Amino acid sequence: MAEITYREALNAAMCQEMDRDDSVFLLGEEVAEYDGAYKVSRGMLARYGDRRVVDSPISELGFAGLCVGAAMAGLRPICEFMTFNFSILALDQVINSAAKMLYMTNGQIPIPIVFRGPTGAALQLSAQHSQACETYYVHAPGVKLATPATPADAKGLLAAAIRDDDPVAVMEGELLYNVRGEVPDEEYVIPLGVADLKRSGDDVSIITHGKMVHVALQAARTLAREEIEADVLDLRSLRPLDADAILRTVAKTNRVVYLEEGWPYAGVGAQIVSLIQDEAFDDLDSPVLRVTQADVPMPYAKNLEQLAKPGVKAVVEACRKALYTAGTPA
Amino acid sequence: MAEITYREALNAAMCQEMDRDDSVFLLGEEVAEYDGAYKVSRGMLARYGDRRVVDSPISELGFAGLCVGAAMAGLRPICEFMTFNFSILALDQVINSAAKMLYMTNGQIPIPIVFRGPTGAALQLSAQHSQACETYYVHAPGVKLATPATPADAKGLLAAAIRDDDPVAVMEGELLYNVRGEVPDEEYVIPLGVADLKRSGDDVSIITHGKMVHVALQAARTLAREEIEADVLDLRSLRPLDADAILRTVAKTNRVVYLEEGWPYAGVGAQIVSLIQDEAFDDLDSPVLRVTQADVPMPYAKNLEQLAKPGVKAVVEACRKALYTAGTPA
Amino acid sequence: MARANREMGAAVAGIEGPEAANGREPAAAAGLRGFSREELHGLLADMLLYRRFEEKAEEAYAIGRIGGFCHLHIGQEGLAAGAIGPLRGDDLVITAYREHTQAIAKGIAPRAVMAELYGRATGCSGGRGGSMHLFDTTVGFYGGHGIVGGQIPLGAGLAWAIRYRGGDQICICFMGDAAVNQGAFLESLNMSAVWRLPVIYVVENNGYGMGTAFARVSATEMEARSGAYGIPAHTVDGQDVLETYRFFEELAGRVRGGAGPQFVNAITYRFRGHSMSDPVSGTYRSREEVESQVEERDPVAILRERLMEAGLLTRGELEALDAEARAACEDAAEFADASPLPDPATLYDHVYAEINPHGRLFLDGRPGAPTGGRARVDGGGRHG
Amino acid sequence: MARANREMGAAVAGIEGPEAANGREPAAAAGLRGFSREELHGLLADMLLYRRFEEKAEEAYAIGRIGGFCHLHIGQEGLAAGAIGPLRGDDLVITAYREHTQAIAKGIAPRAVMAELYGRATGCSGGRGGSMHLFDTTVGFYGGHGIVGGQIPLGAGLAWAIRYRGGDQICICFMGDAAVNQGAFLESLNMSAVWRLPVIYVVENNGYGMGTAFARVSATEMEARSGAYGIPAHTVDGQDVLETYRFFEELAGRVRGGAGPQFVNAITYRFRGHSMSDPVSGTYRSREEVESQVEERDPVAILRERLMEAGLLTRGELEALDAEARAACEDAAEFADASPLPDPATLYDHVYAEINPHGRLFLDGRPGAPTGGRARVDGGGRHG
Ligand SMILES: Cc1ncc(C[n+]2csc(CCOP(=O)(O)OP(=O)(O)O)c2C)c(N)n1
Ligand SMILES: Cc1ncc(C[n+]2csc(CCOP(=O)(O)OP(=O)(O)O)c2C)c(N)n1
Ligand SMILES: [Mg+2]
Ligand SMILES: [Mg+2]
Repeated sequence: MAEITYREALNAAMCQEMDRDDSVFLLGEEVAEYDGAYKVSRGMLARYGDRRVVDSPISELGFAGLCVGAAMAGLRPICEFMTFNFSILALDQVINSAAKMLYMTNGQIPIPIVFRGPTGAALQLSAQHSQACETYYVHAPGVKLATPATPADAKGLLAAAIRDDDPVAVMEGELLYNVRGEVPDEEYVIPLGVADLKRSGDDVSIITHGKMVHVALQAARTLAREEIEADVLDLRSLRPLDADAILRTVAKTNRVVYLEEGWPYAGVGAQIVSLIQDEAFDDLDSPVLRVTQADVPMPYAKNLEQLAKPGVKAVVEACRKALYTAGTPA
Repeated sequence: MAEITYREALNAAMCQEMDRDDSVFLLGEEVAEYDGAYKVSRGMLARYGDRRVVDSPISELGFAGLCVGAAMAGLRPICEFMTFNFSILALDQVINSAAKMLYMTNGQIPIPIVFRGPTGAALQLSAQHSQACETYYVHAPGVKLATPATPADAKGLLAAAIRDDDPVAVMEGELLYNVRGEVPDEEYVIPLGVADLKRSGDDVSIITHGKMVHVALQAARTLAREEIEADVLDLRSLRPLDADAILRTVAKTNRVVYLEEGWPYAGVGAQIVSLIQDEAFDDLDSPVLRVTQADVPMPYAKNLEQLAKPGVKAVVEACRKALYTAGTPA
Repeated sequence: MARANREMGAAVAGIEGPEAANGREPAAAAGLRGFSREELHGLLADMLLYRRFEEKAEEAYAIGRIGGFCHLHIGQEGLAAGAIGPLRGDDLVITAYREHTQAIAKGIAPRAVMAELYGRATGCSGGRGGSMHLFDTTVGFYGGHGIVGGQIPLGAGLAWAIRYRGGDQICICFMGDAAVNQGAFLESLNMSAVWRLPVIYVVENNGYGMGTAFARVSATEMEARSGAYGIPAHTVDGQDVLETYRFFEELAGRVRGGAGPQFVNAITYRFRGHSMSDPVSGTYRSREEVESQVEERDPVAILRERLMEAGLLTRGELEALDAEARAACEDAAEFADASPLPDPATLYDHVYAEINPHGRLFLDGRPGAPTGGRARVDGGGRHG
Repeated sequence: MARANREMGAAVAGIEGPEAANGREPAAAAGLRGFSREELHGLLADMLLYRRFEEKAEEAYAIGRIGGFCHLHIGQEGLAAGAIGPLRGDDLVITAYREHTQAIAKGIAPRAVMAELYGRATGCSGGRGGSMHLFDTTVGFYGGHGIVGGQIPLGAGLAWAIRYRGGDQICICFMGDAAVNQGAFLESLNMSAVWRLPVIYVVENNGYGMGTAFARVSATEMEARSGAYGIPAHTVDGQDVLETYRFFEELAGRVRGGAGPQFVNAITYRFRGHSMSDPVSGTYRSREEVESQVEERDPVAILRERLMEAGLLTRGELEALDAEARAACEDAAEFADASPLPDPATLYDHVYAEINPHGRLFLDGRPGAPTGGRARVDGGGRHG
């Protein structure tokens, strides 16, 4: 077990799978000669050659579709979007080709593809480059979605995604690439659909995914100073969704905050709220609260950006509110 | 007040607005010479000429973007998608250009555009042609969304959308085009953001939008035979969202079913549940239930399609369940 | 594979060389060179089958047996026979939604196609796809796609996979004339050219995208569209099935040999409305135009007349072939009609190839929806 | 408008005709014909301003005053001066994210551009846009777009609006060489050609899209890309600002006169990394390549040397012009630095131009978010 970065862990997962299966290849903008826009594929061109590590033109719709076509023929493409922001251009191929193909063909044509890249905001990249794209990928059935938060999860979930016979989006975080952590050296796969309790507490549940796990943990540390102990549940994959783990933490604390990076309307959190109130109605002592990006496009200016992003303070306040320690709920 | 079809009402709204404002024009596939794929623009080419009623190539991303560009320069385009299914190809221009433009420009460039066309399933059109697209249009702030269910609403809401200074998606229904109803002959505009109580009852609230309003009303009639009286609230616009009307009906009946045509995960209903449990937690006697399309791509076969669609029976059952008349909740 | 796709036999005596009857080769015979009588009859039989199949579908639609959108290929059969005919069984074909006869040409049985149109469990897509989504990977037919232009990148991807594995198959990717205005066309052709993929892009140029004449949405001729990527453009008369067959036979061989991607502008005409709900003629094209095309440019009639003129087909033979075609379509319809609807219990099958043992994949909480925690590996899965 | 965009004055004596000093026209002077000394100095001053501005931005980025992505135009200034210079004030320009100097060229004050890079309320986009999203409609500068190719349909739309209103303005739509591989390129050029829109598409062909040489993602030369739509292609040396200026002056006139859309392949080179976080050279281009371009193909140096050789610029004059440029940039930076951040209370402003009196537009329920039911008509609204 070595301490490596999240970036290196993703690289390790791709190499692990490319070593065991020749039908896996990596295609995307700048993945080969440039070693990846964020250097996630560093060294892979040298290791696997330009048959399997391929620089594409800036043609998101086209190269995503080409990868889906290759998957139709039985290959297992890893299609890198430089960021998921740009994948909106490719969404037709994701939804209308990748997600619906198996069903339309009555099970004849599985699409074992991975779409991966960073999602959400980094720092001051402004409106068009700072969008969390989860909603666009979970809404349609036929796609799975994983959101690793730590280096170990990055390796294990990406490996699982590559082995999965369905389209899996793996959403990473630009701000996570340098995060370090212990990662198993040996073959490592984390099954999709298993949430991870990243911290245990009895008073309130912070449920979240992806990059926001770190914000949740920081909030939990802050709350601990006030003797409020939070469960921090990292969903790890949004489809399949570990409903049991969600219901377990709700039953334990009876108070829940859902934290996500994206916008509120029809966000992932909305679905989690719907699930909880439907299946654990009597377990709730107060409404499930949500912390999201402000319902505005991401502004560039540092101060506005900070205001727009969901931060530790907002999570702490939401937890307090869930516990009624901030007075009566509005 | 004449009885006309939903299709004619949409046509009347466009003509009403094109008569009063030369900056309004209609562009899309087959809107001119062919009178519209669904004949919504019948006669408009003859009336306004090919400067203002324009057939486009099959280039959804391009013509949506061209319309946004024209709006940047101050025109007020009505951009018709033959169906919203095809607008997934154009989503980048909707989200990254139309929705974010005003914000990125600090208010310099409003985008007074209307995107319109049918959404959701008609009959046996199979997976790629039967998708309800609301989630893709409500998630990002910067766009408004109206979903007229009746001829009168079609005229009033489309007129309001054309006059609005922001991008407004108007989602129609292929199966609604022939629906007839009373529509004011004179200038008629229904403000966005005002839900309409299409039926009044004290026992349970069916909240819904668009085509599903008719399913809800039918379900309400069925329930009435068992002396269950349902409020049927038609949201009419999903952004702005008439939260007050939602909270009113919840306070009245304490039991709610949200009905929508689309898929469940991160659907509109998820957001409505989130809103209700957050703001009317103590008003709820039972969980808000949701009736949606089955979480599968739309199958072609008649029997499977019927199973996949949300229908009267499912709504009736959900209402009974909300009232505990179907036994204890699962 | 269609019936025409058989070994090229010896050429027919009598139309072989300039030494034909009375020293002059008859005009009709000129186009027949290189085909055996058996092959010629095979091609005619194929096209008759396609024609009768579409007529049967039209009938079935009229009485409500077929639903949804249904786009007939009537008038364009020369392309199904002439472009797909010369392919190998392991070559791949992908196309749009006007694909009934193409599916048959590539080898899907008329029964399986008709049953799919009927939405039955015995259909080639199990009744889930319908008219626009016919599939059978065992014969290399990859659909059946409904988003205009959506199949173009997929076709490039199929060709990518061939190249990746070092195979010598090729892929034909069909599209309508209106599809070349989709951005996917640029992106796919460009990548195909850069990576020299073994793919032939074929425009079935019937002159119209629904009600829009190509010239109203393009400032150039079709042939101009592929040069931007350095892909050679070819034009072929799709109503002349023999020219088309020969052309594709030669071109497929070259692509198989490494010639790189090709672009074919195949001139044809749609004899019916865009789909079943559209009139045959209207504001966008006159009745006269359609009538003259039907009169002069019917690919079935052209081959039939040519064979008769050359003395290679008797009226009796023609009637026999046609009766065979009609019988096959009748049989297909009866088969479809007698076939069961898909089992309602299968509603949630094939959404995912792999049902993960943990977590919930379906979020609608409906009875019948597979719930999480249950390890259920679906039959469609090909996990190795 | 940049300073070069002034009335064309009388040509400079001494470089006017073949009767130049000692009967032979000096090589350097040949390229100067048609420009007055004042104009030449104006162009040089413009380019010096652009260069110094970008250097200042580079400095400010290094010390954390500017954040996010920041793409410098250093090496490509000839295009800002030469393509935008000849435009009228009411012509429109739209471009991608490498647009600082283009914004200045079209008439946004360096102060407003720098303040935007600093994310300040006084920036041309109020600090909301940043480096990639500069806008000022009062001078006809329509941004500043970050999705590669996203501005191409928008540019067609601006031109559409011109034509719709019967105006005689034109629109220049810039893009990088990599953007021509986006489907939006096909769709926009095709529509522009069909509708004969008054738009000039200009590729700033610096040879690379990030780390990818154009030849690695295209099987053809850039000039081949517009013929598919019947749009004339032109090539211009963007490092020669005088050639560029003359070329665009002429072409803009023709488009204004109804010549229809045009495509310009402007050859240039990026002297810095793709953005501030990328090295100048690396695996994709050698240090030697960059050095030789900087040495031989610097558009500022080329004009400067040419003017000096022709005796139209003294070292003193050059120093004065450069000092002026530096001072303007220094001033811009000081202005930006002294400017306030946007008011946090404005976070929710300009999401919508029209806050509907009914219903809720914002769903985050945060304190500060405008709630529904409150009629608040935003200043940005232009409701007539
Ligand atoms: C992206 C998209 N836009 C619009 C449609 C609706 N539509 C279906 S077929 C068609 C015309 C296509 O014409 P063409 O490509 O020439 O093929 P043809 O029907 O003539 O075979 C249109 C507009 C669609 N299916 N997909
Ligand atoms: C759709 C999209 N894909 C990818 C990116 C990331 N990206 C930003 S700039 C760039 C290279 C563009 O190169 P080019 O068009 O030649 O312009 P240049 O940077 O050379 O000015 C890439 C890939 C993006 N912004 N948008
Ligand atoms: Mg056509
Ligand atoms: Mg470039």
